[in-house]
Parts: sequence; C-alpha cells; structure tokens
Amino acid sequence: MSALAAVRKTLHLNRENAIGYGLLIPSIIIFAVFTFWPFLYTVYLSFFDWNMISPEKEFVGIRNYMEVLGDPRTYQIFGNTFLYIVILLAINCVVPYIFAFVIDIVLKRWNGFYKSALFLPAFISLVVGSILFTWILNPVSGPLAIVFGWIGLEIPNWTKSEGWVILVLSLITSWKVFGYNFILLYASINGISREIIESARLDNVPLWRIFFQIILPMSSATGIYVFILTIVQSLQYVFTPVKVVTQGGPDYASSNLIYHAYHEAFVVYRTGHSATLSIITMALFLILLFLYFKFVDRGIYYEN
Amino acid sequence: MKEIKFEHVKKSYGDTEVVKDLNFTIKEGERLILLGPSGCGKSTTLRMIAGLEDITEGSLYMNGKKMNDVPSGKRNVAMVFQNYALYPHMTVKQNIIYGLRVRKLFKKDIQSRLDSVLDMLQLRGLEDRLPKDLSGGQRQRVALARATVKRSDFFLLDEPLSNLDAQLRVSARKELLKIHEMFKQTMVYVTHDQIEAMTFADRIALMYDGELQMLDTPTNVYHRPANVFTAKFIGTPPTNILEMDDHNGFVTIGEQSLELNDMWRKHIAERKTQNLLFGIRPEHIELSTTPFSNGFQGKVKYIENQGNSYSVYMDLEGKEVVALSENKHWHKGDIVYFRPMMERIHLFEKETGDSIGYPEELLDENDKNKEESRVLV
Amino acid sequence: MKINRTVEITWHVIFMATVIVLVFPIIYAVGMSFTPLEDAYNNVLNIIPLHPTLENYITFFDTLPVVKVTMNTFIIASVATVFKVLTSFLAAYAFVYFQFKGKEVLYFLLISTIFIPFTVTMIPNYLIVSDLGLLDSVWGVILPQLADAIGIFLITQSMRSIPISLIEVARLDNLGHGRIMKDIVLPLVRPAITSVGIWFFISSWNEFVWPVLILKTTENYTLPLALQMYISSEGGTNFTVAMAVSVITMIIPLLLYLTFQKYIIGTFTSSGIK
Amino acid sequence: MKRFLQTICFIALMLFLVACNSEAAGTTEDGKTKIEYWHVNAETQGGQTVKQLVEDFNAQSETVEVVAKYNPDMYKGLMQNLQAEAAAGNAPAVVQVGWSFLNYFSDNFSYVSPQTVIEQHFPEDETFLQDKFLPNVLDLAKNSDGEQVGIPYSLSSPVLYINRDILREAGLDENGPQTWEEVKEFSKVIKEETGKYGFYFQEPADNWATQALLESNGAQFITDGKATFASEEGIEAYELLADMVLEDETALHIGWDQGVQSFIDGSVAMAYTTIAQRSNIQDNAQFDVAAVKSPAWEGKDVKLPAGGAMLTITAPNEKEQKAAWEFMRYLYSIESMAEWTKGTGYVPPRNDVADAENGLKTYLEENEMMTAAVEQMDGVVPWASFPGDAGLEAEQLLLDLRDQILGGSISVEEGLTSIEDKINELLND
Repeated sequence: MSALAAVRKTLHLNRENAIGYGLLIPSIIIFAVFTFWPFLYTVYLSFFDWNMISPEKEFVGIRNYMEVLGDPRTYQIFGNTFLYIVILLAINCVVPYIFAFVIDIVLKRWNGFYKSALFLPAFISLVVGSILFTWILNPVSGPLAIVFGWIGLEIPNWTKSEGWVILVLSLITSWKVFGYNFILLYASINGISREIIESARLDNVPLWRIFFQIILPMSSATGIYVFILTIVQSLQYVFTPVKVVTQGGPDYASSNLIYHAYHEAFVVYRTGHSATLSIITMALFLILLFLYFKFVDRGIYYEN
Repeated sequence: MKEIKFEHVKKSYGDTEVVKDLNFTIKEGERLILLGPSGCGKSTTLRMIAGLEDITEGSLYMNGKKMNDVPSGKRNVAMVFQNYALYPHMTVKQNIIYGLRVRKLFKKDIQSRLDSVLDMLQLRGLEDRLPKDLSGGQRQRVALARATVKRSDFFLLDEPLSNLDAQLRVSARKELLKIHEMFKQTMVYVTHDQIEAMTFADRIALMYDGELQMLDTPTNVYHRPANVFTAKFIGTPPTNILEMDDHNGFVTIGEQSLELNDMWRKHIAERKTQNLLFGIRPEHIELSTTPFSNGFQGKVKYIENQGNSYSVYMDLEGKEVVALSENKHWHKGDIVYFRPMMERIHLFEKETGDSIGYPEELLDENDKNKEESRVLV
Repeated sequence: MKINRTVEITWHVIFMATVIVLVFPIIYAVGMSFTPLEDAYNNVLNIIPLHPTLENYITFFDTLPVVKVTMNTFIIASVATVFKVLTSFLAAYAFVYFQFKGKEVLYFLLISTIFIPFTVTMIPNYLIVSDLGLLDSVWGVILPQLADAIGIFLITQSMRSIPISLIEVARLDNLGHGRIMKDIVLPLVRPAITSVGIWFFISSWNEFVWPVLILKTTENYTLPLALQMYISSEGGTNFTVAMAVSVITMIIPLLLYLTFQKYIIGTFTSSGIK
Repeated sequence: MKRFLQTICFIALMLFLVACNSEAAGTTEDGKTKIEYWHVNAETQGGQTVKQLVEDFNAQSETVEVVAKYNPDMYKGLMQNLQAEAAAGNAPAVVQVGWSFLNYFSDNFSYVSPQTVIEQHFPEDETFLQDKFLPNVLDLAKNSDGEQVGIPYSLSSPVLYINRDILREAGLDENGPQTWEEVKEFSKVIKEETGKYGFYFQEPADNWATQALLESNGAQFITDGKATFASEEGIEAYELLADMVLEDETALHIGWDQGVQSFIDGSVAMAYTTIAQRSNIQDNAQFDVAAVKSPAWEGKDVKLPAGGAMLTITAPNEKEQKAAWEFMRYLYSIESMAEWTKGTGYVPPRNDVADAENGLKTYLEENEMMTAAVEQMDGVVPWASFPGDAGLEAEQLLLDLRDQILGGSISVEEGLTSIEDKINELLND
C-alpha cells in the first residue's frame, strides 16, 4: 500500500495524469512487444553465433563485431549505403524541393495536373514497380533500349555494373518516393506567407535567391524531416527492388546495410552477423535521431 | 456571495515566482479590472480564477468555497479569450450553444438564450457562418455571446478588446456594460490599456511584478496613487517623479528650489519621513514665459503634439520634466517657467516608493470613506 | 509576380518530362496486362495491345481466389489503418494535453522507433506471431502494425498547432476528455488524420516483406504476394499475367486517389507536417 | 469523403471483431490428418499442377488432407521460410528441398528418411524406392554421409535453346553447336553476320549451370569433401565463358529473367538454361526454336548436375509422417508423375514413366524439345553441395565470383584459385 503510494507520488499520479498514461498504453504495449523487445533481442543476438534453428546459441562476445568490422565487404556495403543515401537525397529531397518551389512560385498553369500526376506513383506497390522496371529497362530487349537504339544509344548493362545498379535501383525507388516528398515540401512552401515572397519580388530579388534565402530557411523543419525520412525510410524502401531485381548483386554492388543484414540472416543464416549489422545501422541512424530532436521536433513547434 | 477571495495566493513555475502573495477580494457583481504591464501576472491571476492554472500556494475562495482543487468546469465561470478561441469548425450558432448543449439544457431554454444574445449583440443573420467568414468585431461579439449565454456567476475576460480598432473598442465596451447591467455577474477583466480600465472599471487592481500595487476606484488610482509605480503607470505622459534632496520643506532640484506650502509641511512633519520623492502629473503643471514667485525655470527640449494639447519636455538642471499645455507657441530652446499646482502634488517615501498620503485639507468626504478600502501593499 | 516567359516554358518542359517518366510505367503496365505474353515478348513497344485479350486476367482469376485475396488485403490495410490512427491519436492527445512525469522520455522513445530498421525486428516478431499461433493469418500480419511512430509524430504536430485556448474554453464548459477529443480536437486535426490514414492504408496495402514471411497458403495471400506466383526464375516470369495482377493491385489505391485526388492533395497540403 | 472514411472505419472494426480463426495443422473436423506440403512451384512453373495433384489426392484420400504452400524465390526462399518456421518450433510435413541445400538441410533440420517411415508403417511399400528408381537417381538425394535424405522429385537438366532463324541467317548449322568450342565460334559468326548476341548462359542464384560447364570438361567441383574446381580443366572451361562475355562480347552477361526475355524476343541466338523454361520459351518465341542437348567439350563426356529438388519428410510426429508418405506415394504414381512432367517440364525420376502408356509415351513423342533433356539423363551427376555449416557461404562465394569474373574485375585463374582456397578454409573450420 505504501509502496503504491510512493509510486504514485514519484509519478505525480493524480487522476488527470492517470488518464494521460492510459491513453498511451495501447501504443506502449504495441511498441514494447513488437519493437523494443525485438530490438533488445537483436542486441542480445549480436553477441551469439547462431543459425536461427540450432537449439544452441554459442556466446562469442564481441567476435561478431570484430568479424563484421574486419570484413572489407562491410566497408563496401558502407560505401554502397552512402552512395544510395546521396543519390536518394538528390532525387527525393533536392529535386522535389526545387519542384515544389517552382510549382508554387513560377508555374501558373497546369499546377493541379502536375501535382496529381507527380503524386500518383506514390500509391503503387514497389514490387509492381520493380518488376515493371526490370522489364522496361532490360538493356537489350526492353522498350527503352529499343527506343535508345533508334538514336544510336545503348543502355548500360545496369543489373551487372557497379555504380549503375545503385543508380537505377535508386531511380526505381524514387519513382514511388518522389511524389510523397514533393507534396510534403510543397505543403510547407505553400504555407509560407505570400507577403514575404511578394516583398522580395518587389525588391527584384532573383528566384534562386528567394529559394535559398527565404524558402529554404522558412521551410527548414519540413526540409529536415524529409531529409531524415529519405535516409531512414527510402533506405528501407530500396530493399524491395534490391530483393526483387538483383539480390544485392553483382558481387554485393547493390547491397546496402539493410539488405545485407537480411542477406546475412536469411540467405547465409548468420544471425549474429545480421544482428551486428543491424546494430551498427542503428548506431548510424542515432546520429540522425539526434538531428531530428535537435531541429525538427522543436523547430516545427515554433514554426507554427 | 459571488465574491472571489485571494488568501496568500502564490504561483510559481519552477523557481520563477509569477504571482507573489496575493490578498484581496473581488466583490459580488462588481467590474474589476486587472491592470498592469505585460508579464505582471495579471493573466495568470485570471487563469487561476478560471482554474486553468494550478495555485502553487495559498487559497482561492469563490462563493465562499475553497476552489484550489475544483476543476475549471465546476467553477461556474465564463471566459472570453484574447484570441476569442472560437471553434473554427463550428458555426456561430454552434459555437454559442455548444457549452449549453453539453450541459444538457432543454432545447427551448437554449433557443431562448440564443435568441436574446443574438439580438443583444447584433449577431442575427450570422448564425450559420464559420468564424473564418467573420470580421474581427463580429468574432469578438461571438466570443462575448458564447460567454454570456452560460449565465455564469463569474465572467472573466482576458484582454478581450486588444485585437479591435479604437472605434470598435468603444462600442464593444458598451456591449460589455450592457451585458453586465443585465446579468450583474462578477466580472474580472484583464487589460494593459489604462483608458479601458478607467472607463470600464468599478475598481482597478493594478499589478506589477506579480504583486498587487493598488486596488481602488479609477478616480483614486488616478488622483491618489498609492505608490510611485501607480503614479507613473496611470496617465500619459507619465507622472514626473523628482528627487527631493534634503528637503526641509523645499523641493530642491540642483540650484533651484520650490517651497512646499504649510499644508504639506505639516503633513510631512507628521509622517516624520525625510527621504522623499516628489511627483506631479504633466497636466498639473502651469507653464509661463515669465517667472513664478515660487517655481522653476527650465528650457524646452522638444514638443509632442497630442491633438488637443501639447506635451512640453523641459530640461530642469539636467532632469527631464514634462508638462501639458494647450498653448502651441512653445519652441525648442525657449526658456520656460513652470509651477506645480500645490494641491495636486504627490509625495512618496523614497525607500519603499509608497505614498505618504495627503493632507487632510485635500481629502473630501468621498476620499475619507474610501480610505478604509484602499489597500497599500 | 512577373516570371520570365522562357523560364516558365523551360520548367513546363521539365515538369512534363518528369510526369511522363513517372506515369508512363503505369500506362505501360495497363497496356501489357491486356496483351498476350507472346506479343509482349516480341512487340515490347506496343503499349496499346495488338491483340487485346483478357486471358491474363482470366488466368489470374483461375489460379487464385482473387476476391478472397483482395479481401485479405483490404482487411489488413483497413484494420491496420484504423488502429494505427486510433493509437496515434490517443498517444498524441496524451503528449499534447497532459503533463505527466516521463512524458519527454516516452515521446523520445516512441519517436525513436522510426529509426529502427525493419531487419532488426523481423526475426523476433516472427517468433512472437508464431507463438501466438497467428502464422498464415491476416491477424499475424496486422498485429505488429497497430501503432506507428510517424503517425504519432504527425498527429502530435498537428495537435500542437491547435490554440490551447480552444481546449481551455472547453474545460471551462466542464467537458470531459472524451468530449474534447471527439468534438474539438478530432475535427481540427482531421486533415492530418485523413492524410496519415490514407498513407497508412496505401503502405499497408502494398506491404510486401512482412506478409511474405507470415502468409503461407494462397487463400490467405494479399495482392502483392499474389504477384510472386507469376515470377519464377526457373519457370520464367509470366510478365503479362504479372501485369494483370499488378493492375488489380493498383486499382483500389488508384481509384481511391483519382476519385479523391483534389481532396487528398488538399489534405496533404493543408496538414503538411509544417 | 467523410462518409467513405467512416464506412471504412466501420467495416474495419467489424472485421476485427469477427473472431479470427487460424486453423493450425493437426486434425480437421472430419477426422482427417491435416498436413502441409511446401513447394516452390510458381504459376509459371507447375503451380497449377501442384494444385491439381493436391486436390485430386485430397478427394481420394479418406485419412489425409494436404494443404499446399507456395514459397516464392525458389528453393532459397523455401529454405528461408523453413528456417523461420523451425525457429518458431513448427514444421510442415512434406518439403521440396533443392539439391544445393541437400547438406545444409540434413545438417540443420530434423527429418525422417522416407524408407524409415515406409518400414515402420507401410511394409507393403518396402521395395518401392528400390523398384521404381534407378540407383544413380536415388543417389542424388544422399547427403555427404551417404544417408538417404529424401526422394528425387523434380529433375531438370540444362539444354541449349537455339534460334534456328538466326543460325540460318548467319549461315550456320541449324542443328546448333555440339561442343562448347563450337558455341564460341557460332557466337562470333552470329555477332559478325547479324549484329546480335550469340549466346546467353543462365545466371540464377546458384552454380548449377557453371558446374555443368566445368565438370563436362573434366573438372571436379568437390572431391572428398573439398573444393577442387580450380583445376586446369575448370579454369579452361570458365575462361571460355569469360572470353565470350568480355573479349568477344558475343555473350550476354545479364540477369536470368532478362536473358530469357532477350532470347525469346530474338535478340540472342542461343541460350543455355534449364529444361524447365521450355514451355515459356516454346509458347512465346515467334521464331523457329529448338532445344538441343547440352554441348560437350571436344572429345569429352558430358556431365550434367541434376537440377530440381527432392521431397523430404519433416513431419514431427508419426501420425503426420504416415500421412506424408501416403501423399508422397500418390505423387510418385505413374499418372501423377506424368502430370508433373507435363506441367513443369521436369524429367521424371521414376524409371518407368517415360515409356508407360499411362505415363509420358505420347507426350514425349509430341514434344520434341523434351527429348533432348530426357536423352541426356544418363549423364546426370549429383549437384555439388558443400558439406557442413559453411556450405551455404561457400555456395555464395562462388556466386559472388561469377559476378567478379564476368564483370571483368578478376581473372578466371586467380578468381577460381583464391575462392577454392577460401572455401576449403571455411570447410575446415
């Protein structure tokens, strides 16, 4: 009884606050069971050598970490992941930013049509997209190759060339991601007071300056949100085309941290390595998490 | 008794004390204005009455009952917010009657209350509009209407007119008076605008830095300021406050001095206070181009046109003194002679800033009656 | 605002090109779904079928209980959406309108789950679903998806933008939290909820990796899984049937989008994340 | 819109309230033993036949009910699902296991040898395996310890598909090349005469075709549990392919699906791939297409690893094991085998199906393309499956090597030698 009272006191638990906790319970239960526990379990697994079915897990300490970090392959994967991030950011953050600006400020006609059309593929499954693009982009027989052939151009053999493969898989992913990010950024830019932009126009400020000096800072909270979302979500979205089209090949040239963790767990069944890779990925994402709380969460609050 | 009583009420956020030890009573049916500069704690005080802020220490009584832990909804208060807080997704009519519907009043009753308030506040014809389709004045009236239909014992207003232009304010004040006439609620009204306070209040509670400075009628707040802060805050341009060095019955500024009359000398002598501040309102200074027998000489620094009069800023031995004049022929650099009206001066203790009061000769019947109710904090 | 005419035309060209790149594959997929496989192989450029046929759709309907599969997809998507929205809404309400101990920490913890890649949770979740006896059941797919951090984040942002005085007025009217949620907060965050809800629905509808793990029998498949039945490295991919399945998979999201596109874009624009 | 959303919400909630009924394996209402059969047969690869066979079986069996589960992504995908299932403590009853997973499967999963089940419960079938299967075929399903893990079910072999129209256009023998040396020559001519690619060598996520290429030249993938593919013959064989891709640029280096697409649309003259692609190619190619036997190396015997899978019994208890064999016996009947072959293009593992009247006699007469595959079955050798825990990793290393070699980032000799060393190191651990 007194213990209960003590808990009540430390939690500052009056009736009002109890309701607050109560409202959170559904989310907390779901997250605890399906996210936090699995996360801890993965941390635990990263210290074991296990193939998922053998009844015994062999405790190996930090050997998994040593092995993963000692493997040159891991650094190739890091490099790929970085390349994916750069390309995805360029296509799904920078370009939509500019597009959103242009459609809001420059273009006066067909805006509705553009918005609808650009958003459209966001509603379609990436599996569909992957199959479709594998066919369309067949470097020998695909429709694009044939059209290119008429003008004497060749499509690179992208599924088998380093570099190209990442670019094309990123493009396939962008097909789906682009529209959503575009709409988010458009919403933010559209919300900036017209007076500010108009007064800049009165001062004859060129468009690019308006973009960099007014639009960018004033929509920065959304910008950073999209930036982070692009990295965290798109990197996971890329998984589908990688799995459907290349399975990480050729020779890991299209694999990234997420796919590689999957590959280790479900193709060669090294659960420990997979868990280790996931934990390393998490650690990298943590930096983003920090950025997020530093800028987005509060930034957005004040922007309102 | 629909009165509100504060007993040693304090409010703090962490280490910052926003309201320090409030003790006063708001009388049943009166229009009390909480006046003060921004950040003085007046809104917090109002919100404590409404139950929107917890009371850190002390007790708040309403209707004779301790209210500290009673939730807002059970305090029988209506409130008008500065931004009106109209529900943007409800029409005017829905906004007004939403609270009544929640209280499960009879339909007929709701309708009659709605009708009367719509007429009273000239909102007929706007019932089905959304707030976004209303003008500022209309929104303000809807907010008033919504608070009015509740027919609560306590009617709280948080800067309700600050978003209106000057003309609308005048008419809005009239409407407020009309409402108060009709329902005689205990009205607590927060504003930083002294004109609003003067014209509307039965009593003004002037707050500064979380403390109550003075609680009295508008007349007394103006003519009998309880302390330097009150004197300076009320009136534009503000009261001139000058230091009286080693007075001996004289107000000495640099080389010049002014002799106080007997009535004041006697009053000071009774108070046995030495270090005093001398206060005089700009409108109580006589100006002249020729020297007064008992007055100061200064130099015009600059002039502000007030429309019906001019504020003349003068340099007096390095100190600035402002006086009001109906005469427009003052120029920068002119030598000017001026004299405070002796029956209109205020004296304050230098240490505390509190008024040392007024000679008996100056107090009329009315003042004497009010003497008890005046609170000097 | 005066914009240079050439600048404007250049941008129109760029936008048109982008629209074509983004929309062409969808039109191509529709065309191919009505084309016999033989034609698809030999006339890849014919978007409009030379010999239009329903054969691909017939094959699909013959090999799978399409209605059941569509229902499965719909059940998963709608139940997951409703619950995600509900839990996110309640959590957001708690975070915005209550001051309780540990609030910041909890918020931080919940939001940080956005940063956990799905590979981290996949294996343990599979074990949990299996222990619950929900393998090969749509409920097994749904269960881990009943709450969502992005939903909490977006709805919290939207709620924070409601002036607090609206809630205070309600409190003065002695409204309970249920009433405040339903009559005041909910209508005011409706755009955010709708856009988040649409997004949940679409994501769940198109979900692939997780259902592949859980669903086993064809009767329990979802549409994106059905697609896999026509892709086989060893037997070859039946591209045109795959496209027919794709069209069926797309049709509901696309109809939803095309019918309500004005509303949807408006909602996304007005809710934004600001 | 509002109404619409409300309706969705309402329906969703109703659906949720309707109790979920997940039927687990076990016993059905009518007392039949319910078992799961896991297969990899997509709709393009006999999915319909699996469905038909299971339906027919269920209709005639009074004691057993089979539920078929398709596993996408071939044997690898099936193994992944099996892994997840095992981790969760469950198991289906009958599973198709691809040859390359033979050792991995037998090392890591619990199973019962079919013969054991037969001897325990079905004495009448005691000689079934021995009577109906050739010993070399049965051997395919033995692991490195010589244990009979399962029974061969799907047998495939690689054949050379040729586009006779292109061969004629290039002035080449329309019956196609007989040797690998000729394949290379043909391709050169085709490239010169028609500008098209001469050859495509299948590139799936396994080393099946590579093994055929290397071992036919006298190399040996595994000798006594050690990798030995980097012999002179092995290097020579691999170099031919690498040369065609990198030097001559007459062969296409591309994903499997895309490669087949390019053969069917006439961009590539010859494709070396599994007989399982027959119906896809035959149905969709608009040119004179044929399948010829796998090329040999000049003066050497062809050695072709068996592709496909075996059926294994993974049922955990005797009741289900019994049911599993009943089902399997049905699948291995002549009629079922014939259906299976027709539906998939696989070569029947039973020795008496091809000639039986109720088997495939007429079918084979009508389908010339199958002949090449059936005829070359005497050259069948087991699919090299590396033993031990590192087996899958070894397999993966070889796959990675293919990308490296054909991508030109490493020479054949260096690549094969170093990977061989690496694999042997792994196997020793």
